[in-house]
Amino acid sequence: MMNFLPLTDSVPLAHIVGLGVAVFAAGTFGFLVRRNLIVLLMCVELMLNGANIVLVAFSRAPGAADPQVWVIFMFAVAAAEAGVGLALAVLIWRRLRALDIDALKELKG
Amino acid sequence: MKPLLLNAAFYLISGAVLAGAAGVVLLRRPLYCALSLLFTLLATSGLYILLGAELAGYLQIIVYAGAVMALFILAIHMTGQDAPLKVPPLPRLLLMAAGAGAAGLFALLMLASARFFIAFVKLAPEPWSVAEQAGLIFGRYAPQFELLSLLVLAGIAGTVVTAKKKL
Amino acid sequence: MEKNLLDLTAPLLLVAVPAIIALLVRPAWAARAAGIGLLAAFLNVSFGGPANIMPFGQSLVYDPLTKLLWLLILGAAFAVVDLTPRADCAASLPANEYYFLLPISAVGLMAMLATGDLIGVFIALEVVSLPLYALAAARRTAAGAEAGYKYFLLGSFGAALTVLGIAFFYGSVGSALIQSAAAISGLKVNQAAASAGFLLIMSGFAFKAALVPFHMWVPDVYEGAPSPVSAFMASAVKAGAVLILFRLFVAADLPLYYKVFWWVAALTMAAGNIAALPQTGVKRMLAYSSVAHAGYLLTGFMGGKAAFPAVYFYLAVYAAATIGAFSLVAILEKDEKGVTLDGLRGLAAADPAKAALMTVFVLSLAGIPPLAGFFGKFWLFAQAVRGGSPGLVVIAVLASAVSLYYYLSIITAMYAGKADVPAAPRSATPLTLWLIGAFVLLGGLAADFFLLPAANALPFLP
Amino acid sequence: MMIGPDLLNIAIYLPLAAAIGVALLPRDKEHLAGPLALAALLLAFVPALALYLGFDPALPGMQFAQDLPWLSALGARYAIGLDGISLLMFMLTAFLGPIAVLSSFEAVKEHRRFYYASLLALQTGMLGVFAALDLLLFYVFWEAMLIPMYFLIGIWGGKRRIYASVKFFIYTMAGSLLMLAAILWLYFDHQSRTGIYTFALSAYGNAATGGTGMLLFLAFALAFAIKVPLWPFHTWLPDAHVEAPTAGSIILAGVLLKMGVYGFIRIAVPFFPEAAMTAGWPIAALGAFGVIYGSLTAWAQDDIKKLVAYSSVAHLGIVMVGALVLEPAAVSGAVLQMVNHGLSTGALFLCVGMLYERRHTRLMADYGGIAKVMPAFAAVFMIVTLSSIGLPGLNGFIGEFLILFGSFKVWPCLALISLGGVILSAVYMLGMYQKVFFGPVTNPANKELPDLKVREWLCVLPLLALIVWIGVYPNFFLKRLDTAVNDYIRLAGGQRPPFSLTQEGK
Amino acid sequence: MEGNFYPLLKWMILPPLAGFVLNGLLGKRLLSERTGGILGSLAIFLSFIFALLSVSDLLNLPAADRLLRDTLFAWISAGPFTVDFALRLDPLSSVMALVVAGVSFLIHVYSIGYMRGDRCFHKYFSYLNLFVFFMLVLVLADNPVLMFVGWEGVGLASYLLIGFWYEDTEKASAGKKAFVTNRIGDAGFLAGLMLLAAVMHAGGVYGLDFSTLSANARLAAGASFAGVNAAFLIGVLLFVGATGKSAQFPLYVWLPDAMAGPTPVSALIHAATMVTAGVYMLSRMFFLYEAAPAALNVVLITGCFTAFLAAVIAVAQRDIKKVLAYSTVSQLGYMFMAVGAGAWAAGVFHLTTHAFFKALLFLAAGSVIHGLGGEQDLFKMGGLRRHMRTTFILTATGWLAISGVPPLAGFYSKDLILEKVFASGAGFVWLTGLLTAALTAYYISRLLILAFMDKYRGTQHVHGSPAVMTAPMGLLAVLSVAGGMAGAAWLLPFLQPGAAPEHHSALMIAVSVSAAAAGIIAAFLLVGRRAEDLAAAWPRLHRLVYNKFYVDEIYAALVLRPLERFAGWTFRVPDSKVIDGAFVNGTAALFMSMGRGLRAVQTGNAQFYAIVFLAGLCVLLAAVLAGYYL
Repeated sequence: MMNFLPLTDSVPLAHIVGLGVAVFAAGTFGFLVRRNLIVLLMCVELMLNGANIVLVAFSRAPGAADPQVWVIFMFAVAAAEAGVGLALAVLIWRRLRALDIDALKELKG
Repeated sequence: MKPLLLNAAFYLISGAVLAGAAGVVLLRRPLYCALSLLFTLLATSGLYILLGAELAGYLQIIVYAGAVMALFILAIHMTGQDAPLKVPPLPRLLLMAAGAGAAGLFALLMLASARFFIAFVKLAPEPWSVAEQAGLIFGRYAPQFELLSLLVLAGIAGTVVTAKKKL
Repeated sequence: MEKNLLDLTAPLLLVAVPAIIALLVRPAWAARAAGIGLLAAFLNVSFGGPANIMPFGQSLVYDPLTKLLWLLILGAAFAVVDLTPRADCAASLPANEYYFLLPISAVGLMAMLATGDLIGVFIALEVVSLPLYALAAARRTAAGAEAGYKYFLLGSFGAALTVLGIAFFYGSVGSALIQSAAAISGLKVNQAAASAGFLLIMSGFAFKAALVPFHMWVPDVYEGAPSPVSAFMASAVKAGAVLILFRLFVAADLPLYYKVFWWVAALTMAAGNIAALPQTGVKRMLAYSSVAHAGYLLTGFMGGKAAFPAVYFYLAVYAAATIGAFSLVAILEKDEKGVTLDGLRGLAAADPAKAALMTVFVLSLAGIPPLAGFFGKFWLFAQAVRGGSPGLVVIAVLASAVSLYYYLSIITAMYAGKADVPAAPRSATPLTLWLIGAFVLLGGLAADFFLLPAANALPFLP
Repeated sequence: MMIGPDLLNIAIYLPLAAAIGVALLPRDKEHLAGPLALAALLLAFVPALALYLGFDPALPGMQFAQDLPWLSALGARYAIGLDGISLLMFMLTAFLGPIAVLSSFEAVKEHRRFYYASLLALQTGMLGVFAALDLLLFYVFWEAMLIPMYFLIGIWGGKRRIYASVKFFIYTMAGSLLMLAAILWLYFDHQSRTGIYTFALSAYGNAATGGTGMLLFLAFALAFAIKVPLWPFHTWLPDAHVEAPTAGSIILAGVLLKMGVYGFIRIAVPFFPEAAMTAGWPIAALGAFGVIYGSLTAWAQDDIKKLVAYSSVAHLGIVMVGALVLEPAAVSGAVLQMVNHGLSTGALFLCVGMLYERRHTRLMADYGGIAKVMPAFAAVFMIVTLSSIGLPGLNGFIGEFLILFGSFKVWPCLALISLGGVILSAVYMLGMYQKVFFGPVTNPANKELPDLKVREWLCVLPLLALIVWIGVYPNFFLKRLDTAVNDYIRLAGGQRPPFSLTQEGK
Repeated sequence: MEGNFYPLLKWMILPPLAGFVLNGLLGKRLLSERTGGILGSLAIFLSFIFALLSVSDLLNLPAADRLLRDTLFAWISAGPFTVDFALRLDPLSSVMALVVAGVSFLIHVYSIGYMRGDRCFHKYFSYLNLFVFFMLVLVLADNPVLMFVGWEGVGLASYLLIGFWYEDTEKASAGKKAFVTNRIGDAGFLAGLMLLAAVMHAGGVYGLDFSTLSANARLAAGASFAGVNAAFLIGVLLFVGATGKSAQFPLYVWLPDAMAGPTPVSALIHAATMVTAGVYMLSRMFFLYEAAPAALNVVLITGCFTAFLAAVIAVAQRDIKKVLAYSTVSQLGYMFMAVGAGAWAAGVFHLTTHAFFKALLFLAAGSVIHGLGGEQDLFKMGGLRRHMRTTFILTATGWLAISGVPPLAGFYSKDLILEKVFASGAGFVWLTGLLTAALTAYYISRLLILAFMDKYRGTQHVHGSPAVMTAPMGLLAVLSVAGGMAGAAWLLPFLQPGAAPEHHSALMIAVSVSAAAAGIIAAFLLVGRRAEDLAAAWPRLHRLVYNKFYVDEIYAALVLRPLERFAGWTFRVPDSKVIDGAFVNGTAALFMSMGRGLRAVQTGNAQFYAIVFLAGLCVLLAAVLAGYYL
């Protein structure tokens, strides 16, 4: 944060990318730690969101519209993934009557 | 004056996004996490608009915030699992490992791209026109777009077959 | 222009449309619809005229290389679809959705191999994975759900990382084409970011191909998923992932990646084979063996671009043998627990045909001449030696020596054991299995039939 | 169809065709499997014999050669041919095949079709190894024949058959996989030097020298040493022999062990003459030590089959000394001794098999006084025992005489150590003979054992005939070896300097 | 290849081979006992006739050129080694051939009577024929390798015949002991030949037949192997072979046990023919020993020591056959003393006469045992002169011959040897030779007294021997009497044409005769009534001598037992535990335990997998970035 509050209307690229990667890292940490399956899915959404931020940041750096189009594509991908993920969570709830990751211990060794 | 305002807005929104993310990770009840995620998504769409990706911003609000969040709320409702889980958290070692992993990833990526971050991004520039972006979607990325339709179709079929009560 | 476009989309449509039909018709006919679609596509590609069209630039490329890759995917998909009805768990599968999702996944694979654009590859990867998440849980049992969810969890984790990788790669190189990976070595300032981003992309596919640090999901998911789905995952999906990994690896061609992949290959072979030793469940053992085979393929990468024919031939042989083995397991398994070594005892007496076929598949996986597996492995290791890493070949050779133990334990159980429970009535062995068996048995001796076309398709590799 | 490559191809692939035929016999015709297999192998012996007689000893290089394109992408060609040494091995295999089949008519009762199919497939595998002139073709045959042998031991073997078969398979494979890596290294090194991809054995004369040459030689040597078996790598042999069915043991001892030595003579030494010249002595020393070690361990056995297995370690130890000493007489002696060992140990296993069929035990303690009950069998066993300990007048002596006298001129100490082994062989073989055949008939079960039946005579007589024939008139076989042996020595870099017998002028 | 071609030689060895095959195969089933026996004896008679014919043709040749050869076929030809199956008849081998064929024929006839009623009658005759075949091959061989074939062949025949009644394990192991001890000797023989061949090939000589070898003997004398003169080393090694075959110290232990075989076998193989093979071999290779006098001394001393040792042991033996066995060892010692002193002709002469009277004594012992129904202990006999008159007379002639009483055969040959030894200057050796002569006379007389004098101490009914047994003994008795004179006059010049005629100094004759007389008188005084007190006077010494100085026990303790235990140990420890246990199964167990370790890591918890995923990724990222930053 070396040039804090400059008078120009531009922001260092590092900050945006940093923000994106930070959100991504937060999502990853949540993904690795949280026990509730649905919250896990939220963390996945968070990671994707972080990646989108980085994408948008790089669309501004060299200045091309492609990344923004990809971000739009990512919405569809995230939506589809969320759908299937939640369906699986519901199935696990119905079969194992539990929504925590520890319930998934049968296949091992 | 306008630039100062823009800068402040950018950092404000960044803060909001980070707070939302932290909320999703740390809050105990799934419903609160869902709301916190919603907040993050809205903040991010603001960020997009600020950075000139208006189409992405607006779509995010409609598609992402709207539909996906509805799905989450529905899922939480269906499993009736609003109360925080009574399952013990991960052993300390794994917690530390997860933290180290996430932080490590952040550090490595930032380290990797540290060298070329001298560039600056102009806030609130004039965005690419929707027509131009549409031209891209239906021009060069048409095959990818078609694939997306297939993806969504597959997603629907997959969700239905998994979540159906009985076949 | 339109005729070429039709040439390109015909195979894709020939697979997708019957899949949608399968969704709508009566469950009994769904399998036949999907099968006919895949077969038609296979014939179209193999007998279609020469093609070299790129209607959307790098987004979709239809050239001899793509045709070759599509043949592999279509062949594997057709085999799985054709053998699924005979599987023991066929009744418990939701027929309509099953025969819709599998072909769609195949289309995803075909698209993935036909596009030169990273975003296209990512989306295609998602098209491949999503149906498989659902298919893994298709039997809707506790184990199925667990397998599906685990696969979904780690799959989406990998996908997220891939997107981040693409972002970083695009940021530093300025283009999202696979070819542009060649520019990495030229970069000066942001070469670090580019290679890091590219590595993240490759890790996504390494996950799908089940290389060592990313392989932990394989045994659990393969055991939990219905056997035909495992067969598809172990053969077509792995083949697709490995081929993309190969394209990326060859496009970048960084000495750094050679070193990194050298270690990954060694660890994958070692871990895959050694972990399989104490197994008693045949499906789980085959899962570990598929991890090991990913390691062997990686050894072939050391040979650089010219290693493509060897990688392609090995994938063809490996896919055939794995589908054969998994399908036999699918046919022989009585309950969800799958076939154990004791369960196989006395199979030679009860059903000699299936025992013989299983022996052929297992020996080919072990790489024993005169079976095709040996020639595949031989030519693959040759590439590594040409690429200047004989050390890795020595490790590969020792790893395959270790693998002999568990492959032989399967054969020994079938032949040397005596069945304590009276054998079930002997079911007919499907024709496809016989064809795969014949290919695996004699394919090696006629390896030219595969290696030469693959060599001709080499120049089309970016 | 004059005497040429097509005859050779028939001789190699007829058993395989028969194997497929036998395997596909309908279930009710299972009893035909044995006779069909026997007929096929006898039929296959005819072209082999024609080849033997048509072989021109004076002609150098390979005869009946054929060279067809096979895997052009890899540069591998289907090249086959025989020279003196491989001709003899080829004949031994073709000769032992029918005997092994004939010996298992009563012994094997279940899965007979698969049993005879494996035996026939094994036959093709072995014949292929001896005829192959292309390194990849050699390697394919070399490993392919492990599968039928694995089944033979694993399914129809004794109590610990699974352990023995898996141990045999993995032990041999591990060695040959290392060889695979060496072959690849050679393949590309040759390509980088000459620009052409080839596996032809002739192209790899003196393929590598210096450090890498030694390393590659050791890789090849390890694979072949395991097969011979040379001393430290022999522990798979007793298990495999003891647990294998009679026919399996006959072929395992009769032919499979010879592939190791053949590998040394055909590939390891000619490919790396410089490394072979330096590493020759240590390996031969291992062989010589193996002679003593094998004899001692054989003496300590109470199971006849295990005793014979360890005696094979001793016999092949001395063959290794002969093969590596690069002295014409010793090498011819080594090759002849390989044939002799195949005959005498094959006959020994045959006889032990006959005893096992009657008493279902292999422990010497369970026998005693058999000579009284089965005099004819005792006489046959006596002749075979004498041939095994190298009594002059029988085949064993000729081989040992040539090896000892030939190798003494170059490595006197190794020759003398091997000579020590020859004494020990008399001790444990006659010890075993006495425990089984002499003495009173103590065990009641031995009272009325039937003597040799006609089938058993048909198995044993050809072996006895050859044992005596080679003993009395060995030149019929030695004559065909000379040119091949001289070629081998020339390829291996000429004879070794003889031991310094300081001549004081005169 | 000088020497004239002579086709008849092969007919000397073919009949016994045919006899072996016919009796062996047709034997029990087709032929009756009589025809089997006659067939066997006829075969030997035929070869004896052919031997006579050949020798007579040999005699017609001029003295210097007495050599007949016949190369049947090229036996082994590989690289430099060309060994032909060739036969050779020269004076030395003709004497041996005649002795072998003659004595064997007589013993065959004797065996018809002795073995009547035995279950394996035909097998016995086939083995006996096999023995004669191999002995003749040994004697007539034209090169040492073929000689070695005969050498081991007779070893095999003796193994088969010693263990003929194999039901008795003790007899069977005696056979095995004989074969193994012979094998040890043969190894020495082979080692000598190997060195000889190596020396010849180094000198560029590739023919192995005796003529070429003797022509190039200087090559061996010139060369040296590991610092030792080659000729000496070859000589000693060949002599080791001879000690094995001809039962000299230290490898003589098998001969006394070989008495387990039927008595005619002992007579033929372990008295007359096989054991003399060593002497024949040394004489045949004498050109080598001329080049290495030191080797001759070794032969001399060993021969002398063996002669003395065996004579001492013979004195205290109870078993009639054991006495004769040790007597044979002692007499062989004499022959080697002769060769050692350079007079191989004297050795061969003694060999011939010894063959006659020792065969006679053995056959006599055989008829005694046959008469007493298998009793062999001297102390259970006595007074047999009244019951078995003819056997007594024949034994007496044998007794006089072996003691060296003039004018019988023994005196001539033994006295000649003592003279030669004295002439060669080995005084001490001559003295022990003389003492041994006395001892010989003593133990043979003791045997005669115990067996035939006093009153019968045994219990069985005694019956005389049939004519078929006594006739051959009669013939042998005649030979024992006349053999000496005929031999001295005719044999020596035949063997060594050029040698100077023997001049017998009266003093030497007197000394040897008095030694013989002393022995006989001592026997008559000491043996018999007061035999028991002799044993009582020096009990420990007597027990020591009776138990043959415990040589067998020493061998077993020093060599056999430790070797067997070591063999057991090599199998149990290094083979099963170290190589098989540690390396082979060890590595397998290692991989299996690593496998179980990896299996434990597969916990089933998806998040753990994700952590491994991420950790792996970070490591890879770090590795890639390290490339740039370090």
